[in-house]
Amino acid sequence: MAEEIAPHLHFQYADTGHQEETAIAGMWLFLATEVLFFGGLLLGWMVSRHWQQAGFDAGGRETVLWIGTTNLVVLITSSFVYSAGLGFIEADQPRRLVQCCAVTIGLGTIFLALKLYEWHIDLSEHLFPAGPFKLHGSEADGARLFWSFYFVATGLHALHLTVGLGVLCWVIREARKGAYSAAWHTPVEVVGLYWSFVDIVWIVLYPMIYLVGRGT
Amino acid sequence: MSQTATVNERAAPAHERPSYLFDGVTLKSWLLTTDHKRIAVLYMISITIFFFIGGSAAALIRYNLIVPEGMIPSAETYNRLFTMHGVIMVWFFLVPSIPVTIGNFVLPLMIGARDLAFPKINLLSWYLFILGGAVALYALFVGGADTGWTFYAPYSTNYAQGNVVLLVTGIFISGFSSIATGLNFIVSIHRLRAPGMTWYRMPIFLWSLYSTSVIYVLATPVLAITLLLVAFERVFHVGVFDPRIGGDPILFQHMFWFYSHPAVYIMILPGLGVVSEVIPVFARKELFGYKFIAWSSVAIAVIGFFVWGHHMFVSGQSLYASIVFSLLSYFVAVPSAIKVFNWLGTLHKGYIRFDAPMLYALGFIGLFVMGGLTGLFLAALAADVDLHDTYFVIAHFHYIMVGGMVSAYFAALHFWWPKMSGRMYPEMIARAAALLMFVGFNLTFFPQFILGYLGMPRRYHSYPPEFQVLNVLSSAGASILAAAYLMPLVYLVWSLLYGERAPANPWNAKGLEWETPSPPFTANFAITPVVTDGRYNYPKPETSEAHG
Amino acid sequence: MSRVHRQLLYGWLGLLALVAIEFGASILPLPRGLRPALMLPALAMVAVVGVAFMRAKRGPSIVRVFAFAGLFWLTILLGLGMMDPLTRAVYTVQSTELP
Amino acid sequence: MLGLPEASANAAQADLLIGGLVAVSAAALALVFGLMLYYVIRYRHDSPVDRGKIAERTFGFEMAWTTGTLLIFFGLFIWGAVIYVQLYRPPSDTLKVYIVAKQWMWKVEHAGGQREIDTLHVPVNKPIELVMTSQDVIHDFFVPAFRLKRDVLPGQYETLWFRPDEIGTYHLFCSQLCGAGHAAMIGSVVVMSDPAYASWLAQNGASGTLAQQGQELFIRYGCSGCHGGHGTVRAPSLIGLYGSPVPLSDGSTVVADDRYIRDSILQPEQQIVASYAPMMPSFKGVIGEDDLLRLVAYIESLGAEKQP
Repeated sequence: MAEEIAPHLHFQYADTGHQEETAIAGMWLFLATEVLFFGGLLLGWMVSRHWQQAGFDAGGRETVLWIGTTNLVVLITSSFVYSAGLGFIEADQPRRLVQCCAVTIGLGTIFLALKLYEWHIDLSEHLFPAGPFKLHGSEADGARLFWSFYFVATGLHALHLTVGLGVLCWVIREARKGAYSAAWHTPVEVVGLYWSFVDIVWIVLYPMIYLVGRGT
Repeated sequence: MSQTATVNERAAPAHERPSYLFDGVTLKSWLLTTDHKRIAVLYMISITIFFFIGGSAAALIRYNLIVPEGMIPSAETYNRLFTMHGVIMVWFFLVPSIPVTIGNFVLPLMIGARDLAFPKINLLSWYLFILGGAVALYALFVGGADTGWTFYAPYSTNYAQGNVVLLVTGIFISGFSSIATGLNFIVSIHRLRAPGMTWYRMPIFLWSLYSTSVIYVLATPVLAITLLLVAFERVFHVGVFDPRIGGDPILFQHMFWFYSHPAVYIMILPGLGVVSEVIPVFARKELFGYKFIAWSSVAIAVIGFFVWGHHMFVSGQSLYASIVFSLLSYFVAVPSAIKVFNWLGTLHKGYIRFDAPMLYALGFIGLFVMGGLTGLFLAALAADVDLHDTYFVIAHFHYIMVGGMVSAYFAALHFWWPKMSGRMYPEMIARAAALLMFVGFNLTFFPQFILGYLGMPRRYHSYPPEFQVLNVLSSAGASILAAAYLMPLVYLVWSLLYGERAPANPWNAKGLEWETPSPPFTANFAITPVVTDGRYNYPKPETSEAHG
Repeated sequence: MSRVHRQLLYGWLGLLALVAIEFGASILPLPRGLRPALMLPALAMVAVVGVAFMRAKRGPSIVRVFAFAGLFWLTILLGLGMMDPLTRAVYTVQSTELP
Repeated sequence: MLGLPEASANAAQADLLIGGLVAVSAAALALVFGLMLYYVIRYRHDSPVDRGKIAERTFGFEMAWTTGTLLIFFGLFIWGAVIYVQLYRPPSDTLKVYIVAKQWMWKVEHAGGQREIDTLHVPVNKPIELVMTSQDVIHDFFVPAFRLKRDVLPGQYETLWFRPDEIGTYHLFCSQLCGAGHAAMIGSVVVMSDPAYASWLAQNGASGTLAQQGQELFIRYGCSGCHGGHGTVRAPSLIGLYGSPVPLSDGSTVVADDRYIRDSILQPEQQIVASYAPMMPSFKGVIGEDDLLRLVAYIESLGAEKQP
C-alpha cells in the first residue's frame, strides 16, 4: 500500500517528488500574490511621494536609520542561515538543521525587538500621523502621508515576520522529533521560501523608508 | 479511452465503494472533510444562503423605488440596503459562485485527479469564507454601512456611518478564501492532470477556471491592501487617501478598480466556460474554435487587468489615462465577441436539444451579448460621461452578472446536478423556470437602460416623478424574477429526495467526470485514467444518435 | 564546506556588499528626482535572494512562471497606476493658452 | 432622444454617438439573435434537414470576426475620444462660475458676487466654465440635459465647460454617493436669455463682485503684506500673473491657472517661483473653500488688468 511506503504522500500524487514539487510551486504562487499585496503599498508610496515630494521626503528623514540598516543585515543573515539549514537536511544532518533554525529564530526575534524599539522611538517623537505631530508647517502634510505609509508597511512586514517565526518554531519542533530527512523535508523548503520572501520585502522597504528621503 | 493502473492504486473496485455523499455520515465527517466534492457541497449551501440574503436586499431596493419619494422612509436605511446587496452579491455570491461550487466539484474529476493539490487548503478556504461572511453579515446587520460596495474614499474613511471597519475586515478575510481557491486550482491544473491530458485536451471549462484563478490570485491581494488602508484611515482619521493632508482619493479608485474590474471577469469567465461546455453537449457537436475560445479566456484574464481606468472617466483622472484606458477597454471586448461567434458556429448544423441547461445557456448568450454591447457605450469616453453612475451602468452590469453569470450558474447546476446529487431534477419545471427567469430578468433590467439614459443616477433613495413609470416596470419584473429564483430552490431540494436516480452519464456527454458513477466515490477514480483521445471533443453528428 | 553552503556564503557576502553599495550611494547628494534610483541595489538584492536562497533557477519550471507572473502584474499595477498621476497635472484648464 | 432635451452642443454630439452605439448594438443583436434562433429551429435535434459537410477549418472565420470587431471597436473608440477631448478644451472666453459642493448642497458663486444654492443660472449660447471643489467627500456634478458630469473632489479643483443652447430649466444631480442626503442633493440649471440673465444678475446683486470680495480678503489674510503693491522684493507680484507661465525654482514652468493659485496658497513650498525663497506659510485650514474662490477670482482679475 502506498501509505506505508511514503507516509506523507497524499493519494492524488504519483510519488513524493511529484508532491514536493507541487508544494513548492504552490508556495511560489502564494508569494506571487504577496508581491501584489505589497505592490499596492508600493503604488501608494509612489503616488503619495509624487504629489507631496518635499513633505514626504521630510518625513523620511525622521526615520531611525541605524535600526533600519541593522535590521536589514540581521534579516539577510537570518535568511542565509536558514538556507544553510536546508542544505544540511539535504545532507541528512537534522541536528544542524535544528541549530540553524534556532539561529534564524534568534535573528528574527532581534529584528522584531529592534523594530518594537524603533516604533517606541517613533511614537515618543510624535511621528504617528494622527494626533499631535512632530513636523509643522508646509511639510507636515507630506510627512503625515509618509508616516501613514510607514506604519502600515512596517506593521504588515512585522506581522509577516511574526507568522514566519511561528512557522519556524513548528519546523524546529518537528525537526527535533526527527520528522525530516534527506529523503523528505518538503516543509523545510517551503518555509524557507516564505522566510526569504519576508527578507525580500524588507530589502525593498528599506530604501523606500530610510534612504530615498534623506540627503535632499 | 483506455485506462491503466498507477502506483497509488487502491484496492476496492468502484462499485463496492460508497458514494462521496455517504462516505461518513456524521456532521464531523462533513465539517472536517478534505474531499473536494464535499467542500463543493458545503460551499453550495453557503452561497445559496448568501444569494437569498442579497436577493432580499434587492427586493427591498426595488420595493423602495416604486414611488418617487421612496417607500422606505429613511435614506440611511436605503443606503445600507444597497450596500448590503452589493457587498453580499459581489463577494459572497458572484466571486465564489461557479468556481467554488461547480469548479471545486468537477475540476479534479475533469483532469482525472483524486483531489485538488492542497485539500486542506481547500477546506481552509471554506472556513475563511464562512468566517469572513459571518463578520460581514454581522457588520451589515448590526450597524450596517452606507458606503456602497465600492467604499470610495474619503467618504468611507471619514464620513460614512456604521460599521465600515468590520465590514472591510469580513471582505478581507473572504479574500484569502478566494486566493486559496485560485491557488489550488492553478497548481492542480498544472500538476495533477492525468497522463495524456494535455492542455488542448482539457475541457474548455478548465481553461476558464484557470483564467479565473489567475485573477483570484493576482487581483485579490491588491483589494486586501486597499481595504486595509481604508480601515487604517478610518480608525486613525489619517492615511494615504486623505485629501486634507494632500493624499489622493483617486489613488483609492485606482487600487480598488485594479481588483474590482478584473473581479468582473472573475464573475463572468466561469460562466463563459460553463456555456462553452454545455452548448456542444446539447448541440451534439464538437466545440467550434476550441483553441480560440480557450485562449480568449486567457486573453480576457490578462487584458482585464489593463482596463480598470474606464471606471474613472469622470473621476478627475488625467485625460491621457482616460484615453489609454478607453482604447484598452475595447481590446478586452474582442475576446468576448470571439466566444459568442464560436458558440453560434457550434450551434450551426448541430442536433440541438432544449434541456434546461441548454435553455439557460441560450438565455445566457442573449443576455451576455446585451450586457457586452452596452459595455461598449460605457467604454466610449463621451458616452460614458453621460451614462456613468446612472441606471444605465446598473442595467449593464446586471445583464453581465445576473443575466450572464447567474444564468450560467443555473446552467451548470442543472448540467452537473445528476453528477453531484445522483438524482435527476424535474425537467419540465426546470425549463419553465429558465424561461421565467429570462422574461423576468429582461423586464427588470431593460427599463433601467432607459432610466439611465434619461439621467436617473444610481444609489438614489428618491427620484424625480418622471422616472416613476420605468421604475414600477422594473420592480414588477423583479417580482417575477424573485419567483423564478425560488423555483429551483424548491424543485432541486425536492429532487434530492424524490428525483429519479441519475445514470453515470445522463447527457451522453464526453469528459472524465461522466465516466465516474453518479455520485462519484471519494477517490473519484479507482485507477488513474489515461487520456488517449486525440482531442477533448464531442461526438460528430453522424456518429451520435440523439439520446434518451 | 559543501558546494551548496559555499554558494550560499557567496550569496550572503554579495548581499552584504550590495547593502554597503546602497548605503554608500544614499550618502551622495543625489537630486530629489534621482533618489528613487536607490531602489536599484535593492532590486539586485532581491535577485540574489531569489537565486541563492530561494533556488529560483532550480525546481520545476512552473516556479519561474509564477515568479514572472507576480513581477509582470506588479509592473502593470505600478505602470498603469502611475500613468494617471504623472500626466494629470499637464492638462490644466489654461494649458491651451500657452504662448 | 426619448424626450430628453439636448440643451448643449455637447448633448447633440453625445446623442449622435449614443445613437451610433445603439445602431451598432442593434445590428449585432439582430445578427446574434437571428442566427441563434435560426440555428436552434433549423437544427433542432429532430429536424431532418441535411447537415451536409461541417466546416473543419475554423481559422478563417476566427480571423474574419476578430478583425471585424476590432475595426468597429476602434472606430467607436475614436468617435468617443474625439468628443471627450473637447470637454478638456474650453474656449478662452468662458464665463466662469465657481461651485463648492458639500453634504448635501451645491453652493454657486458667480463672478459678480451673486450667490445661490442648488440652482445655477447661466446665459444661453455662452461658454460656461465651472470651477468646482468639494468641502467634504467626492460629489459629482451631473446635468443629463447637457450629457455631462464630472466628479467634484475635495482638495483640488475640477473644471467642466459647456455651451447651453436651449433656454429652459434642467435637472442637476449629484451622481457620486455622498451620504444619506445623496438623493436630495439635486438642483436645477436655469438657462436664460441674455436680457433675462442680465436682469437676474442685477436683481441678485451682491456686495461687490467675487473679485472685490477677494480683494478685501487679500488684505484681511495679510497677503498684501508681501504680495501687495508693485515690484515687491520678498514675494512675486501677482499682477498679470493669471494665465501666464511661471518659471519655477526646479527649472520647470507651469501656467498660473486656478489650480496653481489654489495650490500655492495652500502648499506654497510645492512650487517655488524661481529666485524667491520658500518663506510663505501655508494657509491650509485657515482659508475656507469659499474664501479661496474669492482670492482666486481676485488674482485672476489682477491678471486681466495687465492685458489690454
